[in-house]
Amino acid sequence: MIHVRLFAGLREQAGWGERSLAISAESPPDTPAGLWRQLGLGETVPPQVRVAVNQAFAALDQPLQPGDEVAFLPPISGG
Amino acid sequence: MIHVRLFAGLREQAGWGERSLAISAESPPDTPAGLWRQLGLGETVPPQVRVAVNQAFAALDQPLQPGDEVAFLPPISGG
Amino acid sequence: MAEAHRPGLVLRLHPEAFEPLVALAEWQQQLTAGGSEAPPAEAHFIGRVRGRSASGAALEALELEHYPGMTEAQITRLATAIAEHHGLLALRVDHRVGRVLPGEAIVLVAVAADRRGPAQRGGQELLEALKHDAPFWKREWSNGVGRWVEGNTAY
Amino acid sequence: MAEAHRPGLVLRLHPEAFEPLVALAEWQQQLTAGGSEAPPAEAHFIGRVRGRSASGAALEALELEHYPGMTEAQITRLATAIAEHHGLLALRVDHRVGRVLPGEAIVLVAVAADRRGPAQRGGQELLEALKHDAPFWKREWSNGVGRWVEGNTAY
Repeated sequence: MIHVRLFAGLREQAGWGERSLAISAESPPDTPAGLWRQLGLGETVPPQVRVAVNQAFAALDQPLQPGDEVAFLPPISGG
Repeated sequence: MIHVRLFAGLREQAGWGERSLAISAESPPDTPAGLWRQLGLGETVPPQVRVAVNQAFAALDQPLQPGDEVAFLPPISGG
Repeated sequence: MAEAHRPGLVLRLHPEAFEPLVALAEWQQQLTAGGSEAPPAEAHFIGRVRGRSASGAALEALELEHYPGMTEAQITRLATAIAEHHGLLALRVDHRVGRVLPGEAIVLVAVAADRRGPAQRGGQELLEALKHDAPFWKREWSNGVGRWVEGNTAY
Repeated sequence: MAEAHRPGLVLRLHPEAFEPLVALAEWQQQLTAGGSEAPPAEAHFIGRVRGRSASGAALEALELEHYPGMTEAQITRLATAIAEHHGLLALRVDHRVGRVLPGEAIVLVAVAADRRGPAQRGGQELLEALKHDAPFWKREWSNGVGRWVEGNTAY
């Protein structure tokens, strides 16, 4: 399983905030960019969206492992 | 009269902190640089010493008026 | 401090209003606990909610969403890197989450160091890091309508 | 504030120990008196006496001499210029005079502004101005001997 999370505006556009996806043993390891397409969020991840894997920023093409938590983060506005 | 004040290390080197000097009506207007010599503090005011006239920084050659308060300030270390 | 070479970060996420000066008093007490000497230099920053939205409308509230777990991990990473870079003695971050009203504090950043330069620069860098690299999202509520804030207010 | 366009300076010279957080609480209360909205950005700096002299000897006390009258006039001039340059909302300066013990606060600088940049920059400039252009002189006392400090600690 891979856990996917969306936040703030992204969550509201998609209409969901958390999903878990099964990974088949024979498929090649997925990446955040691949998940974005697979979930129907769009063809490519927009440049302003950042990706976190296991609660740390990560690259769009980072190979994912079973159990990973992948989050797509719209532009940050903290502080 | 002109009032002269010395602070911190300058006061201790000179052995006094406040003096009042009479100004004669016919003498040319004095300056802080002139006072420094007249008071026996040295030939020229050292570059690290700053001058205040009436509690605001002033030039060494500022003409003085009767009643002025002139202060010689060693290097500042506030804050 | 017992751990003078491992600068400590105190991090608090507040779902309810917090009082920055109370947080600072608690932090200062911790820093001098056990008779340790108070740090020579402390820099603080407090940010509060404005009464107007970015478009100028009267603001009812600011909603602060975050990513629980990553928020804490990410602020710890950011603070540790800044503390090592500037040789800081201690850091404290308080950040609101949830619904924040105009005038209430959103963020407190406090940094202790041996000299004023590292304290001031470290505090500024930590605040910018929170604004750009910690997973918080602001939504402005005006006239019953919420609008996600894209990016930060001008420095 | 009633005088939003004439940023107010609160200046206190303390012959006895003062508590910076108490000073800040008083200042914040003044800023929001009469229902005024709290400023969006506040930057503070607290400086405390180190336990060692510049030469590394254990410090008994720091003696702070100043030029009464000029100190107040000069800090007011410095703060007014910085407030106008950065468009600040309010400023507060607390400074010790007399004999100050290790760990005690020497200086508090607090600046309120509409944005974080002016608050932080204004606070830094005001602190540097106090260090270089306000008539204070420090004497370090160690082993019963006093030595005037020439200039400031490294930024």
